[in-house]
Amino acid sequence: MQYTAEFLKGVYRDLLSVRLFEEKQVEIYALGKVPGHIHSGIGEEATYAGVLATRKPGDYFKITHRPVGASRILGTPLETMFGELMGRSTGNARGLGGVLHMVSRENGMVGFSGTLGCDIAVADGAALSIQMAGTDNVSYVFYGDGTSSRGPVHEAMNLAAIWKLPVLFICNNNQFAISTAASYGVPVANPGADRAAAYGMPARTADATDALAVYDAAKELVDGIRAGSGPAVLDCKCYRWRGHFEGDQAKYRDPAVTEEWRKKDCVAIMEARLQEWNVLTAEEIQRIRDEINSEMDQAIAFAEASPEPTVEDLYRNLYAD
Amino acid sequence: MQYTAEFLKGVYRDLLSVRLFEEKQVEIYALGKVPGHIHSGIGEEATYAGVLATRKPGDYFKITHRPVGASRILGTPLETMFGELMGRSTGNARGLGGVLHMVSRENGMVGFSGTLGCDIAVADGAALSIQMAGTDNVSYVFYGDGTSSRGPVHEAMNLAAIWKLPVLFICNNNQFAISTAASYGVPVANPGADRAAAYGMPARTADATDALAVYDAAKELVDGIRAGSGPAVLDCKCYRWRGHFEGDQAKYRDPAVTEEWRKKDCVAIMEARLQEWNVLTAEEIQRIRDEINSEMDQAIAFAEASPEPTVEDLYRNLYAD
Amino acid sequence: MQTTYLQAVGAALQEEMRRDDKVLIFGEDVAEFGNIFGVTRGMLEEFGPQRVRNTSISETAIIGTALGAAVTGLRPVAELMYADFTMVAFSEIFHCVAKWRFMHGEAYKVPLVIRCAMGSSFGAGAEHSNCVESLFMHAPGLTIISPTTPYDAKGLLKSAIRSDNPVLFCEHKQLYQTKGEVPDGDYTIPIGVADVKRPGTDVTVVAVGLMVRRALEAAELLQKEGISVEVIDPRTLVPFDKETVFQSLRKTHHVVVAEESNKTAGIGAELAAMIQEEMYDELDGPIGRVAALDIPIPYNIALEKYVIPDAGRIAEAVRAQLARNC
Amino acid sequence: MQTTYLQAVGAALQEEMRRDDKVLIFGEDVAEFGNIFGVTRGMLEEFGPQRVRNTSISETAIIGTALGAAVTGLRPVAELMYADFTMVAFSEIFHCVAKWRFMHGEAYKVPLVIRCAMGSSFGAGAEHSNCVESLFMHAPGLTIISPTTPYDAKGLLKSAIRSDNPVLFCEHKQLYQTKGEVPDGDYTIPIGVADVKRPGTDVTVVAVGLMVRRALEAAELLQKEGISVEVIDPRTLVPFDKETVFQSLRKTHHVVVAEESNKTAGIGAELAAMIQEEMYDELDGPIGRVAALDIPIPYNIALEKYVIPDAGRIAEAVRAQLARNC
Ligand SMILES: Cc1ncc(C[n+]2csc(CCOP(=O)(O)OP(=O)(O)O)c2C)c(N)n1
Ligand SMILES: Cc1ncc(C[n+]2csc(CCOP(=O)(O)OP(=O)(O)O)c2C)c(N)n1
Ligand SMILES: [Mg+2]
Ligand SMILES: [Mg+2]
Repeated sequence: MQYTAEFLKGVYRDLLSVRLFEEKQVEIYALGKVPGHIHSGIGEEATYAGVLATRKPGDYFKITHRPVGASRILGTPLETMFGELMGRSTGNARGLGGVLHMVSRENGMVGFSGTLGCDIAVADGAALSIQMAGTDNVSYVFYGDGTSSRGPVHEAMNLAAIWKLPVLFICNNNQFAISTAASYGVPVANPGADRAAAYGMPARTADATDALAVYDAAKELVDGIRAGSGPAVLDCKCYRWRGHFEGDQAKYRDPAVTEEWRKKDCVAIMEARLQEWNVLTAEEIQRIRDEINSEMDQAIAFAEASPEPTVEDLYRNLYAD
Repeated sequence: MQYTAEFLKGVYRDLLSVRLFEEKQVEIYALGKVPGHIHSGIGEEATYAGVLATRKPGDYFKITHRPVGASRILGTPLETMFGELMGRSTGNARGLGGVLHMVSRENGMVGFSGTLGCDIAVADGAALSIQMAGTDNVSYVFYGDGTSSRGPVHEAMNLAAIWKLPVLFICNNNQFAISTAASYGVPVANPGADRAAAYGMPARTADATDALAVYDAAKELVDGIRAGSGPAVLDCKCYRWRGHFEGDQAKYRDPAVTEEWRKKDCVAIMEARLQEWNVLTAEEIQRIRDEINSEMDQAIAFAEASPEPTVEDLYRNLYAD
Repeated sequence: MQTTYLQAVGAALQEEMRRDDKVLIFGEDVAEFGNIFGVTRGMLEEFGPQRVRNTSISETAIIGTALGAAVTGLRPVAELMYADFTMVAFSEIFHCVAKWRFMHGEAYKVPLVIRCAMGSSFGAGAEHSNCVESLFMHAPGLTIISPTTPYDAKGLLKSAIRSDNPVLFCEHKQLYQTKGEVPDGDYTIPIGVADVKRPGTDVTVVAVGLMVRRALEAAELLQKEGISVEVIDPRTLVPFDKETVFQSLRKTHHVVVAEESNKTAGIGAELAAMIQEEMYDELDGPIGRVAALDIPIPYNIALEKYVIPDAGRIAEAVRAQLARNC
Repeated sequence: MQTTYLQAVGAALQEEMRRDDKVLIFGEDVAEFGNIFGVTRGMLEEFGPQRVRNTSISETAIIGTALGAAVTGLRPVAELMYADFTMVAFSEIFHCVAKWRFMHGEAYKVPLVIRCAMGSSFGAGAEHSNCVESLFMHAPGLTIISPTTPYDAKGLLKSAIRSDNPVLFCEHKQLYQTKGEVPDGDYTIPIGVADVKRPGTDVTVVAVGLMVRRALEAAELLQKEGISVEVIDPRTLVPFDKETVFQSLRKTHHVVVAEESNKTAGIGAELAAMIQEEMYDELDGPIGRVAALDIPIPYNIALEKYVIPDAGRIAEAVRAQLARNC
């Protein structure tokens, strides 16, 4: 076994904390506790848990609208996450940003734009900061298969390539952009990796039902980036288990295929493996689950008890003083 | 010899008519007869003469800001070209569009945007018309090496690929975007062809100092497109002889390199070859030159004698009735 | 027949596609999915995959393609999922679509319609709630339509599709499920003609989009206070039907403009500036502007509601007009 | 010292880069070439290729990169070659840059400057001559600066670079070669403070950009007719210094707003609407708007000149104001 037990437990905890966050999000949404529209990322957790296992202090991160729970891996406090999700004054943006914007600057997160693709170059900017500082940090930027067809993604990749910026572009290919299958909307098999050559960038593909496979592929690329080889692209293939948004019945796809993919559950795969490798027992797994869930329940209770933002809050973050 | 004499004379005439137009443009600009800013395309004529030798009636064309004389190949009357260039009411846009917009709809030209890249998808739209009509026509779209880094180019290629539109994307790689060398601004050797795989499109590169080499490469791709294989990319490598705009002394590049490229003059190469192949004599070549020049002089005289557009002209083309 | 605004838009598309095979629609998720709001449901089945097409997430290509298709003889209806996304294809709309004919000459015709779903819709946040008309009012060459009833939506969309000029057609998300009388079959409403949605004599309220409904509510409220409000819905912002507004003003001498977008440089800015410039002597006071606060739309719904004007805020502005009379 | 506007902009950049090594500049052709107008000439030599960078033709990446750099501690000055190209990165500016802090919370600071060369410049045509301020005035979160003298350009650019908020800084192409007094060394001009460029008593002209010069010419002309014009240059459009304008208005009771962009939904729309709303009782007549005709900028230079206001047209608008007094 090439990984330490410590490492594996860490990856597992990350994976699980995203899954449980995503499930919790669906749950409280169904209860009417979320004012906005959520996009469940269940089934896609391994992309984040695997890639982010390569991170180190000083790195920067641009995540997406799915799975938003990934912010948790980076250390965003659950209180501000649920606060933001529920539109409360205790959210990181005082409940004004919302479901797409649960982030923490102190953990290296640069923010997110709901206008998909417009924020990819934000990761270039973070990488520019790294390059100017001369450290071996990396700027990680996640985007979707559908988003890969947007122009700003092309521009951001091009600029990262010519400036040799330390950026890892991670395409979370969940095979759909709302109702549009990647097999229709993207003219290549791997929306990330198959486009890397257009910028002279190295690329890898990974099976994102397996967090460790993702980690291995990411590690190879990240090592190169830290060593100064410039940007790279990682393609992570998984499947969106639920509809695009809650309420979407996903009639545009074959339920049998969905069933097949659900069987390749990245959390279950990791749990089976850790038990097989004697890293964790079923009881320990259950304990971790309970721990995470109870942390979340506390955070939700906290958020629910938090005041709504006030009219004064409205203008507070518009301009810096 | 694989080409008919007729064909070769046609290509040569096209090549020369662009060259002479470009020279004339520089000449009258120096005389202060052109109100706007011109971008000389001298040295880049073979891209157009070669590619457009594959055209047939019903095809559509999107040319660029360089060489603008290429519009002549497609049949735009010299009177409307010089009228537009000189800002006169006899221009195709009554002198309101200007140097970048010397086009003719009746010859299949779809127009041009000075906001480079924003018009690439216009060629997709023309191709959509072709696809809906079910003919074997092609929509040709030219763009520059610098423009290849713009987002809308990516979007237009992606959409053309997924809809299998009959588009030929032609990158006129003159190796510079203003002062920025393609070797800096584009992270791949061939800004067109090396990016085609990102859309699953076939591609060719051509030496665009040789109109026939361009023709051969284009022909192969155009035949495929007409047969229904979807879009393709052609890279044409040449060199911008003059500054980006008139007045630019091009201090950002090595004059020795420029000298080397000037020796590979696409017009001279073609003339030498046609004489060698006994297609044209030096006298015939001179006669063709004189013919084209005198046509242009007449057109310039006509344009100069044309009235300036009036205040009434201003609103005439803003809306269709 | 009572139909929803959403059905009315769908019917206009369907009837125009039946009438003219040059009409085709494309955009993100318009095919199988029938657009995320359901507007184009059934179209793929009726008209087939050639005329009802999904695109990739490529808004600049959607607009550029529509332009090229229009210039070469088709009559495309391009869809941008949210009006906010006009901003990712802003140059294509502002520089290209709007000016294409001007820059290239009269041989170039641009019969295209850009449809988009606009406005606030409860928790959609700062990037999915914007109204964009005022931005494009600054782009000469465009026609801009913002219908507010099923009847207007159907009649105006048909006119838009038949127009030889490019049209930005803004459908309000909060109106999709509202109902109204729509006659069966073909009819059109001329572009550039305002509609008096409620006649009145004391104050003219020029309201746009969702604010038409709120202005009507306000008028109802105010009637109880003895104030008679005339509510005018311009329906098309460019060209703007000045005469209908001026006529009303000659009677009321008071104007309030109500819109949903940010106040600064919004629709109300242009309308107020224009009206005071051209009709100063008919005015008994300053033109009131009711608009969203100058802040991005917040996610928190109570604050979203606070930022966007409601009937109460419109009523207040009307009362302020009359208060000046004393 | 007499310097040109172009030199003043260059000096501000240079001094700020010397002062703070977090400041860096990038854009198309800003390095060896020193930008197409020569603004950044010499910067590469002084500050090296890390801090003075060419980009590819990728405006959305220029803005996105600036945003990411700002959020992570740099103070980027991003250049868009022409103001027209703000439209190709419109969403990045409008949705992202402007709202980033609002959407993400106070831990996010966005100290970035977007510089662009703006306005008409003889034959540049419909896509290279636009003024864009009014479009971005509708984007809460931005600061918008349009300086008109070398002195203002230098002092305001320094303030912009030192600001922790995103600034759109519009340099007018026709002003680059104009000269004015600029003190040696460091000074700043506060953002949000208008400047009375010429005091007067009869009519207030609020002029923006190139129109400040034309308004001053008009004032000169009118003086000979015995009309005293006060010319106010807002310098920053957001935040807008209402008080300086209102003070003037309390004296003159007449306002004309002069701008170079299309009239409909331009800067004048907002200013006229705002002034009549807030200062109605001080007005002796409608606020006049002098602006470009509602048409794309034509290539033909005589018509370009016709479309854009000149001193004569401003003078006419001033006379029309006073004609109402009789
Ligand atoms: C510029 C832009 N266009 C369209 C949308 C609407 N939209 C939201 S999510 C989505 C699908 C995105 O697909 P993908 O990138 O694959 O991410 P996924 O939703 O699958 O995680 C679309 C089209 C948007 N938010 N931004
Ligand atoms: C969107 C946009 N950005 C920048 C410019 C300014 N510009 C005009 S020509 C040019 C260089 C274009 O390079 P390339 O595409 O290689 O064409 P070339 O000029 O070499 O023919 C640039 C940057 C523009 N017109 N449009
Ligand atoms: Mg996806
Ligand atoms: Mg080039």
